[in-house]
Amino acid sequence: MVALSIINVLIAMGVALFGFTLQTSVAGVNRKIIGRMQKRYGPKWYQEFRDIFKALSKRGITHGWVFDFGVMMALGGILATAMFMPVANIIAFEGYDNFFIFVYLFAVGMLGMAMSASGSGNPLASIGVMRALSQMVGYEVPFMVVILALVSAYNTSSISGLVAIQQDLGWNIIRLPIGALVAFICLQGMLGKKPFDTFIAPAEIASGPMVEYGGKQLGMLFIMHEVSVFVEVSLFVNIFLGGGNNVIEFIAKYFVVYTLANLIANTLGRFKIDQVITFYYKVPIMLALLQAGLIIFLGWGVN
Amino acid sequence: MTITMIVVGLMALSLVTYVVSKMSKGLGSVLTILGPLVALLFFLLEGSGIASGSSIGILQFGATKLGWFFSVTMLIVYGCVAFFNPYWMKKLVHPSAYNMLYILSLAGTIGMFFAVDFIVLFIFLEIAVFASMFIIPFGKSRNAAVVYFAMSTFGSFAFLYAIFMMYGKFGSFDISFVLGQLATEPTTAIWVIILMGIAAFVKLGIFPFHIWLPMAHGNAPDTFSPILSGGLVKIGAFIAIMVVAIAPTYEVLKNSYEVMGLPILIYIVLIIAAISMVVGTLMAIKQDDAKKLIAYSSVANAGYIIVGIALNDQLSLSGAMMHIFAHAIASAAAFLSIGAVSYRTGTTKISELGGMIQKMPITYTVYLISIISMAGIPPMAGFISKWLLFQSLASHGLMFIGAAAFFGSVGSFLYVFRPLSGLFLGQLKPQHNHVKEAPIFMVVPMVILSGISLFFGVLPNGLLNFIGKIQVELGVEGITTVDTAIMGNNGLLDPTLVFINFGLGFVKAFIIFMSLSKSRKVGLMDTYTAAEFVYDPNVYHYAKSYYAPIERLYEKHPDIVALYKGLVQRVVDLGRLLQFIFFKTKPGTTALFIVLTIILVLWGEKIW
Amino acid sequence: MIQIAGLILILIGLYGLITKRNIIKMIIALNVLEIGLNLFIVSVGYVQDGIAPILTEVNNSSGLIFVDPLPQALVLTAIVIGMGTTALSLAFARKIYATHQTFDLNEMGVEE
Amino acid sequence: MSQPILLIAIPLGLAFLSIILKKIKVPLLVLGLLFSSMLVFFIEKKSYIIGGFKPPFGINLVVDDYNLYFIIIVNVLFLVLVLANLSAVKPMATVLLVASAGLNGLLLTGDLFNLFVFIEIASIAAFILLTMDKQFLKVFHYIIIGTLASSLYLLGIVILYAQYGTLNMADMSGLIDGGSITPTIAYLLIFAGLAVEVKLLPFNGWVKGVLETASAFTGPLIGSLYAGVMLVVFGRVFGGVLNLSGTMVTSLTIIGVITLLAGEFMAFQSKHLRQVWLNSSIAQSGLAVILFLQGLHHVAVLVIVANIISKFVLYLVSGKIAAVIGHDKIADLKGIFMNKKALGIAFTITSLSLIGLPLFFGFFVKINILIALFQSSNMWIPALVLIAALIESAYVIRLLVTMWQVGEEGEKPETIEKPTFSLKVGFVTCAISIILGLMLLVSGVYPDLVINQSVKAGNVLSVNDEIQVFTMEGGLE
Repeated sequence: MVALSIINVLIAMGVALFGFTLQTSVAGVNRKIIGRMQKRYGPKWYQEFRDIFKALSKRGITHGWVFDFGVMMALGGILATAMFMPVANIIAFEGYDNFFIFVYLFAVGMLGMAMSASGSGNPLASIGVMRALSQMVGYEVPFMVVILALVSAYNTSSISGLVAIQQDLGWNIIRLPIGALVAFICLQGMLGKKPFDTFIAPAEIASGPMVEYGGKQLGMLFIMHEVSVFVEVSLFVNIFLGGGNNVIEFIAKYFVVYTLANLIANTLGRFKIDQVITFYYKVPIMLALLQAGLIIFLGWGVN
Repeated sequence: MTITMIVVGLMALSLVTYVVSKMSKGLGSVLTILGPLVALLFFLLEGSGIASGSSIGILQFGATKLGWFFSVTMLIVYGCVAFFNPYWMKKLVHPSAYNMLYILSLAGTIGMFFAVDFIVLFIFLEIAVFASMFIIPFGKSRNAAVVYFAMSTFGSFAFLYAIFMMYGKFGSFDISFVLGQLATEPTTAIWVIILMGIAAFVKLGIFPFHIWLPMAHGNAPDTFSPILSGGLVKIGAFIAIMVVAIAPTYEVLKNSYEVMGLPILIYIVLIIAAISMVVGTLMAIKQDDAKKLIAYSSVANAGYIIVGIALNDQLSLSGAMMHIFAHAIASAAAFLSIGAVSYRTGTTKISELGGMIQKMPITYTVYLISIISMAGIPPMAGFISKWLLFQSLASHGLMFIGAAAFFGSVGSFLYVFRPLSGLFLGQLKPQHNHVKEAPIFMVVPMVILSGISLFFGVLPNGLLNFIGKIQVELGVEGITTVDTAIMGNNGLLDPTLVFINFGLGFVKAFIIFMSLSKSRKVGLMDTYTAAEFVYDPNVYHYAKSYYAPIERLYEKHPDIVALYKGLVQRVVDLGRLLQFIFFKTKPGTTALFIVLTIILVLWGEKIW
Repeated sequence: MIQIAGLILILIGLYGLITKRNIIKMIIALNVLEIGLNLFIVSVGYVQDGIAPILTEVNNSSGLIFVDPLPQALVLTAIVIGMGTTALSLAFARKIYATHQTFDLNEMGVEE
Repeated sequence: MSQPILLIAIPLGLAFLSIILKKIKVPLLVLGLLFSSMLVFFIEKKSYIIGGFKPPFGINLVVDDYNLYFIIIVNVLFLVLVLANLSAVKPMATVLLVASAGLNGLLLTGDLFNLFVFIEIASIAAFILLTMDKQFLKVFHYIIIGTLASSLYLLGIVILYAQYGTLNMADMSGLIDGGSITPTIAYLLIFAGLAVEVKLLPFNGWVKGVLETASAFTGPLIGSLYAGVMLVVFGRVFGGVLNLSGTMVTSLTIIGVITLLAGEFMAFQSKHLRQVWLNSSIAQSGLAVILFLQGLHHVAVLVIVANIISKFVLYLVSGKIAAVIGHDKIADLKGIFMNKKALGIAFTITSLSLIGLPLFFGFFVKINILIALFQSSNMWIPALVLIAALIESAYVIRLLVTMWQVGEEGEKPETIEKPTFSLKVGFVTCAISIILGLMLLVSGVYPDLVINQSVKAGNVLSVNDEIQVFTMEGGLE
């Protein structure tokens, strides 16, 4: 337990809290931006905070212990994931911010949410979960292939290590544009933004997994959602945009990435779930393998 | 206690069990619990330095750390699963035979792990195989046993042929001697490696030899599926380790053509393993029978094990061994929980069940923990092994294998969730309203297995250090750990830290949850239905063809089973043809054949 | 010469066995084969200008050339055995006729 | 001090006696067989001269390590078989005595022509015994082919006689070893003659018709005892006397291999119990022939011993089942052993031994076959042997699973009703099967005696000091 001291834990918790605040604000700002884009005023930038606190304060319903337990597991897993995330030069657990931890610890949260949703007994929730999992099969593989190539080339799987290398060599997005493109497409899927919002699909399956939630459970899932978006976008920022020398730079990059994803989302329609999978297994995986091949066999862009 | 005594004792016990079971089924089944547990106790007390004991005739055993590791894994699985046996006594057609074969198959596996001589190894391997084979038809399928045995025998015979090829060259059956000599005979060595590799593939259920797993695991009695999946397929892993790590495979192959820094043969093995991961995953996703689903997941997980063993380096081999352990425990627990559901409801079909969590919460929790481990999610043991394997894959830069491994890993979320959602969660069927939680002695072993999964997911270093010692014994650099952290090639992992962080996150969530106003409890039927009035839980449950959109994408996949069926049909046709040709009722035809054969043989011979 | 005649008889017997579908004809063919065989055996033991291998008062000198007696003994045994077999097969033929009302294998119909 | 000629003379004499004393012919039969079974344990190993002429001029009987064990096994099993079917043997008592004499003669004789005579005696006895199954047409097939075969054999040995001037086996063997000419045609004719009897593939058209309807009496007799004895004779002639070499060995081995594989293929598709065993017998004969031709006599002996015992039980039980149930269609024999477990266990042990699983005698047979083949640097034959064994395992296990388990495919065991009918098989049959099964089990755990004996037997045919065998006690020696 090399890294575990009170200080580290406090820093980690701070990172998680920071992530939540950052993403919730950025999301609020984005709602404004989108509103303006659609010739609306849009809500206030802190609207998301309001929504969350409102939901938390309401008295909702529960469908049994797994319904509640899953929510706690989801939030706990995602918070734990966020605690590992390096933000600019703030790293809670130096050396332990392993990429694979993000992927798999993240899955704990996702599993918790899926479990809770299915536990509600509503088939629409189950369908939503099914779609979310199916979508995951689509975006995870290309993303991880790109990362695997990076890890292989730089010989580190630590996120902060990857950031440090980029400070010497320059941003990965510039040297490895194909990989960055793949990662961005995958990010879009991770975030559940259009055209990959099939698993939420409010008009179609009544918000899918979220259909049964209300009150504090919904509020906690909102928090979980914001933190998970923070993790996902931060991963992209750290791996492809060189993280940040200071928090401001990090926030700026973060904002750009998230807003870009949001803007793209608002100009596109929605894929059907099988289209999502076939899409990911046509273009991004090929590009990912191409990028990995270029890195591994030819060493392009990594030295 | 020595190994010889334990093995011989278990074999004797199998006979005793039969006799006792004839008098009292219950008592016999209690013996099946005591046998493995006592043996486990001896192994744990004596440690890996357990005395091998004097030889009885050719029966000679040598204590190895590898054998100890496998034996203990096997004994944990056998011991825990055996608690289910008493409950199945009245469901089985031949309970006494079941008890006897249960212990006999255990004796076979233990004996095999410690054999110093190939023939002894083969004897015990075959004992394990045929003992388990006779148990399978006690379940739902008669054909499954035949398929299992035929496949298994195919593997065994490949193995036997390899043994005798080495014998023909070196004149000995001694494992360490013969394998040590292999490097001097490269041509033989390559054949031996291929044949023994096939044997390992068959036992592990690697593509294209995987078809027996779903048949056998899916149709065996519910008490025996965990043994098959958690225990007996790991025999293949043992053989694989023997081929790659004990035999000087890399030395033999060092002059061969290389792909990505690996000998071509190893790379082909990796590709086959990758295909297994993908095929196993895809097939598991579309199963409606929970047992078949887990069986296919074993195919996918076997792929990981083979990848780890084939790469044979510090991280991959330890990852493979960790995975052997983690998967054995997790899949045994998963099968047991499904078995417990089947014990109460009589079915393992996901679409026929639902909402079992309300009636069997502990069973549900056990299943949850085991699938978390199987899917390689922290904080369970399965995560450690996957992490190690991915580290190794990444540092080798094996992107295609990596892609398959990632696919298998993500796909595992899908298939493990299917029973979770369809079987345990969702609407409870009215006909299952009377169902109770599994009996206490079924719950205990399941909880123990879950505890093991969790414990070694949080504090794996004791086990990993031991695995490191095994690696040193096998001539590979041992895995290094620092305090609670595991050193990878390109990063560190501290499972304890991960667990504590998760715990902290969970506590935070719990505090938030508790500090807020209490929710109102409503029934599962009281949900959003778009203003429809739904009153029948049966129609309000999403479990049938769960992943329909994905399944549709590959529903026209080529069926490997058809290939085997075709092969069998060819054999039958050929047999019929021969019978038709040679067994005419007319003596003249036979006389003609006699004359023709004489002429044919004479053709080209000097007559005088 | 006799050897060749014996061999030809054997071949005729074989030909009959292979081509005939009538039970009686097959038995006859078998007998032809056996006769050929017996002829062949006897011819093997024949020695040019030899005399019968019987010790009599006339022929008791060791200087005389005898034909080989052993084949003759063999043939005697073989004839006896052949007769036994023929008798047995004829008995079978009778039984078969009783069941199938014919001697022709083709007319008995294929079983199974 | 006992004369082996008594093994032939006593049954023959009693046969004549039984024609006169019709009333007591069954007691006579039992008495004769009992006498033979006792006598075999007191025979000394040496060459016995018959009729005062020294070999090679006269006929002699030979008792050596090679045939002694078979004499014991065959005589004892013959007696056991008769006892198990005492009610059925009454009309055939005389013929059975002749058959016993014929089989003993086949095993004992040291003369090639004498062998022909015994082949004919044994065959004629077999033809008559087979009439018990009322399959006249099929037995007629056997008669024609059997007679043709023995004629070919006779032709062969006459040619050899013309060449070497002797018919005594030991003498002939010495002459052939010293001679430079190989009378291929004679070898081939002898091979064809014996191949019909040992059921090699293109020669064995008679087998199916005869054995697929064989009763619990004729089945073990023809399928196990006759087959075993004929294989012993084959080994004696081709292992000990004729010295094959070159392409001849290859072509005949190919015939053996084809027989082995084709036998297993045919057994795999068989839907009837006895049909399975007859095809499996064909395959086992092919295996034994391959081993004899390759000069691996000791393992061939092991194969024959294992095959005699296991096929004896299998034909016996199958015949009884067919008699009780009225047919032997495997698909309709589901769960037949559930109410007759003792018989089932004996049957199971025997068939598991047949496919060579460890703990059973067949395993050591298989291992020693492989050792011997690899020692003679063969690569293809063991592979083919293993393929054949694989097919064999598949169908035997399919059979066993069917016969032990009830229920359709996919049916859960707890929902299946157990069959209520009982398999009415006599106590004697059960006892015999179980004792023989136990023998296979015991020799499967401690096979050393049998294996060492078979090495001695193999050395009788051709001395080979480098034989390595695998036993329980010493491992390799």
